[in-house]
Amino acid sequence: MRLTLREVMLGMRRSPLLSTLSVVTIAFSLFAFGLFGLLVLNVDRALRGVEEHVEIVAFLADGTLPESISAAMGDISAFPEVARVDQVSPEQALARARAELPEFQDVFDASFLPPSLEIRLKEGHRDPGTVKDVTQRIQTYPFVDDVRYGEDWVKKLYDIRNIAGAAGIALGLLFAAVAVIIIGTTIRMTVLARSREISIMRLVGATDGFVRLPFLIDGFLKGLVGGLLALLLTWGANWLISHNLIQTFFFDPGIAFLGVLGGGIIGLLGSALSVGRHLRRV
Amino acid sequence: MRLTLREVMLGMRRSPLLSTLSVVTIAFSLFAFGLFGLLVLNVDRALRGVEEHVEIVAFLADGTLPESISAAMGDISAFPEVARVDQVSPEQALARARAELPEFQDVFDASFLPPSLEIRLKEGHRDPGTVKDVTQRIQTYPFVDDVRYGEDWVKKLYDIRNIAGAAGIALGLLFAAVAVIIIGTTIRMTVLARSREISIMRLVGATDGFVRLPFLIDGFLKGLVGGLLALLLTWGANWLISHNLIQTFFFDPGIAFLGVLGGGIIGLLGSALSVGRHLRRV
Amino acid sequence: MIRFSHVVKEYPRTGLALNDVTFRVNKGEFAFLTGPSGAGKSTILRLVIVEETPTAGEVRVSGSLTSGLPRAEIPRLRRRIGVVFQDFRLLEDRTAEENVAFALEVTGAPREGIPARVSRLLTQVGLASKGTSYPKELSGGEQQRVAIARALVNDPVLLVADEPTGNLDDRATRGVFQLLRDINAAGTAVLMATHNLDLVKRNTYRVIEVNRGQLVFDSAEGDGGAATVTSSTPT
Amino acid sequence: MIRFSHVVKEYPRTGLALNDVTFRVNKGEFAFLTGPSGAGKSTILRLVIVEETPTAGEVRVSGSLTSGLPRAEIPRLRRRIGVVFQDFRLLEDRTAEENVAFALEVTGAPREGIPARVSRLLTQVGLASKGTSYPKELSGGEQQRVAIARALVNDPVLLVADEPTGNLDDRATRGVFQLLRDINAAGTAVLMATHNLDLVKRNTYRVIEVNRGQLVFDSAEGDGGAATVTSSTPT
Ligand SMILES: Nc1ncnc2c1ncn2[C@@H]1O[C@H](COP(=O)(O)OP(=O)(O)OP(=O)(O)O)[C@@H](O)[C@H]1O
Ligand SMILES: Nc1ncnc2c1ncn2[C@@H]1O[C@H](COP(=O)(O)OP(=O)(O)OP(=O)(O)O)[C@@H](O)[C@H]1O
Ligand SMILES: [Mg+2]
Ligand SMILES: [Mg+2]
Repeated sequence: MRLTLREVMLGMRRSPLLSTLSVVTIAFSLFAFGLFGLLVLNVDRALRGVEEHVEIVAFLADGTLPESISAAMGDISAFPEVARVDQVSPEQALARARAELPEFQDVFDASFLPPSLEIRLKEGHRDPGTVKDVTQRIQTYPFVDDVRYGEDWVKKLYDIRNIAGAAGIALGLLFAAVAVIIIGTTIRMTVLARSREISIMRLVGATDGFVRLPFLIDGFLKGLVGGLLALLLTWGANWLISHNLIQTFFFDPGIAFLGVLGGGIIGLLGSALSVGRHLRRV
Repeated sequence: MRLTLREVMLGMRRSPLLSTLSVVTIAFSLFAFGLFGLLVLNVDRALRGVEEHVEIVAFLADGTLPESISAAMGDISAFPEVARVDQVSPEQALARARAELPEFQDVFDASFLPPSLEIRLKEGHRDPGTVKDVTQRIQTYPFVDDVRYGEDWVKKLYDIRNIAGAAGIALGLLFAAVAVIIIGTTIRMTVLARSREISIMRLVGATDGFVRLPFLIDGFLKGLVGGLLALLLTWGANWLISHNLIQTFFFDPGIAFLGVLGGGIIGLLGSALSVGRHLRRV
Repeated sequence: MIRFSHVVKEYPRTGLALNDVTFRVNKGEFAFLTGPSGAGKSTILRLVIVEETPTAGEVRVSGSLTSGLPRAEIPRLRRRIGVVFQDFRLLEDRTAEENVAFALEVTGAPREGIPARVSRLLTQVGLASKGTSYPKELSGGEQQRVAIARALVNDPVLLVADEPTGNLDDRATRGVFQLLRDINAAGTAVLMATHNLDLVKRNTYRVIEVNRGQLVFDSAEGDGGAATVTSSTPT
Repeated sequence: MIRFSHVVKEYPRTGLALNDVTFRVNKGEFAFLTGPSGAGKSTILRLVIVEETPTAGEVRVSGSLTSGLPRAEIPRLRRRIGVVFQDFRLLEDRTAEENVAFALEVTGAPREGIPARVSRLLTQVGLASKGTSYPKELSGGEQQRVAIARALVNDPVLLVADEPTGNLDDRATRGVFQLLRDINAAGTAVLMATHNLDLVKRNTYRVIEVNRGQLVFDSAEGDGGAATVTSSTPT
């Protein structure tokens, strides 16, 4: 083992250029991966923020008794999917309209608006199916005139989220593949550059394992260092964006650690694949 | 020249692996660049679509004479920045409100809403400065009660556009730098792999130019092929997104051609830098 | 130790390099392998160290048939053979000392003993002062002597040397040859390809001569073929 | 042709390889360079082809001082010198023919004449049938002969050969030496480093001997120093 570690150190000391380039390539590949990861993370967070506004509005018939309303609010609060139920008076509705549409700036008489209940759903129950289901149950109250839940809007929101997720995963996988290819390439080149040495080692009696191990460790270490560098770069990019453009979120420490470890594993994999294939031919 | 071309062919035939890898690396780098380019292009187009909705609304005082309104509309239409002026009656305003806010579903009496004029600006005059300027001029009409142009909204729109542009350019430059580094690396490795050959060539009397030229041509050709591949990949990605997710736009043929040529130039540059530096040391 | 029976070696593009070569070298024997340039000497040695396998016929080294030898067995066989290559094949990124030590390290020899053994051998080939030089900092003859030291360092049971004195002056040649004789006297079989006819003539060792891929002379056959015919126990 | 005055060569890690070496080789002269392994023979030849420059003293080749020679002038000088390297230095990715042709191509020789010249030279070194083989498909002696053919192909005014017969049998050695004599007879100066004392003794050519970096014997000095002292016109 000590012998192997010495071999690894020797290899790095002897081809500092190739080593540096391997690390930089791995770092940049993972950095690209990290940027897309950040994009997906932040789009997802932003969408979750919007999703919180998914709500069902039940318009009440004129002259409904306050007691009926209270009873209904209690009932509805008890639905397992429901997070909160609020009553909205005509005045509150008008105030909101005045804030949202400029035409209502000069309107102050709220009597033409109906009172309503606003129902917010719990997280995890905001998909179009559940919303529709809850809507139908609310519709059974006799004093409920009409229920609206913005079918189109809810559906569109979910579409965007799914598209962003799919695009993120697709691009992420693409970049991971590119990273593996580039790393494999770099290591293949190292192996090629050392193919004469490797064949001499074998001719004086070195086993495949003896020849391979330093490459594996080397690949793993370079992957780790590359991963760390990528983390630093990604963090820097995030810091720049956060401080100059818009507030963004960064990965959890756990995920960041997994990413660095992933770098190591990609390096190991690239080494294993390209050394293994090459040794068979030397 | 024929000799040089033969050298280039020889080089490619002899290290097909290294050649393929160079081309693939260049292709992937430019592909990453292309993806970000597409993103910027499409965000920009999308923003331009939203920008078309920038409008100024002038609320008219009760009892304004139709003749005054027509005259004002003529005047305002003649402003060089203005594209169109429309009159919006209280009924139209209510219809719009009913579509946008669920509370108005059951409201049919429009008399409480004021009539208004809607002014759309020409392309290129939708920046916050111009909008504010036009707004002030419209405010001078005595029968105009109030003018709204969504200051916040217009500013936010421009912010988003600028942020997206800046982020796109920053990321694009980053990826271009990565591409140059990776290409330089690949070519450096080719040079390193052939350093023994190069030193022998020099020892039997080859000039630097004789040794360098095949590398330059090689780099340029690989860059071109890589660029073409990247164009194909980007086009493919765009096709997939267009057909499965959302309608997107692709680069103009001119820009695409420039991109491929850019690949060639990057390849040439990478070769020149790394061969030149290496030759000095052989 | 080495047994070739009707060995044919055909290279992909250049055709027959060996044609029906049969001979054996016994344990502890010393044999010269001579013949003009391109005769097939190096090819015979490459077959012995399993760098190549025969196209037809059998090569047995220390009892194992090289043709079907599992990949994992090859290093084990090579560790018992010392090899001096015609083109030296030193590891470019290691010093003379490290090159010699490497042959010991791959065998898993205990680390403590290595430096002493390495420096003893470098002294024996006259390179005591060049231990920390890299191959490209050594003259042709010095590189050749590092290769010889590497071949001898782990006391092989068989030494295979391809033109080990081609870059040496007469004095160095005598020194190296004395080393080979000593190791042979200690029980190691030696097969040495050489063009140095002086060396061959001055000694009474067995001579195997090849020409155009064929075995044309074997001094052991001449004196009754004792070594190759009489004994039929596997070596 | 070649003129060393008080040349000192010190390598970064190994110290002095040449110490105050002075000699000259005239146009059309033939000189052997001998000495034990590590004496500095290859170093002298490397100084002649400007692969190295002296640490102190002057080396002049065909009139030019090599020390301050502009980078662009070096190829021009080298094209007039044929070189056989001790380790051959063939281009691995070119066939024997292409290796020999390369030395002509870099000089910008007209393409039509190249194949004929190349195949004539390969025939002269006895490799007519190996023209399309790559170096690794050639035996040691065959590679050496390709290197010799390459050195001779563009009729150099000076031939520098480092141990050009180390991997050759006697017959091939005689053939190659005859070639060198022929080219010398046609006016090319030859400086040949060798360990083959037979060859040196059998001929009456000048002998320069180095040992531990110092010039210890020069037969031209012995017979009155005619070549090195009398004439002082620049060569
Ligand atoms: N790897 C190879 N591929 C194809 N042909 C080869 C290969 N190695 C050797 N040859 C050919 O086989 C023949 C014998 O080569 P070998 O190296 O055994 O000769 P040798 O006796 O060692 O010669 P020398 O004394 O010059 O080293 C030669 O003609 C050579 O060209
Ligand atoms: N590139 C180098 N760097 C450092 N030292 C070197 C280098 N080349 C040669 N030497 C040293 O200089 C000395 C002379 O080497 P040179 O190659 O000139 O010897 P030589 O006379 O050609 O020997 P041989 O007959 O063995 O080829 C040797 O001791 C060698 O170790
Ligand atoms: Mg040989
Ligand atoms: Mg030498």
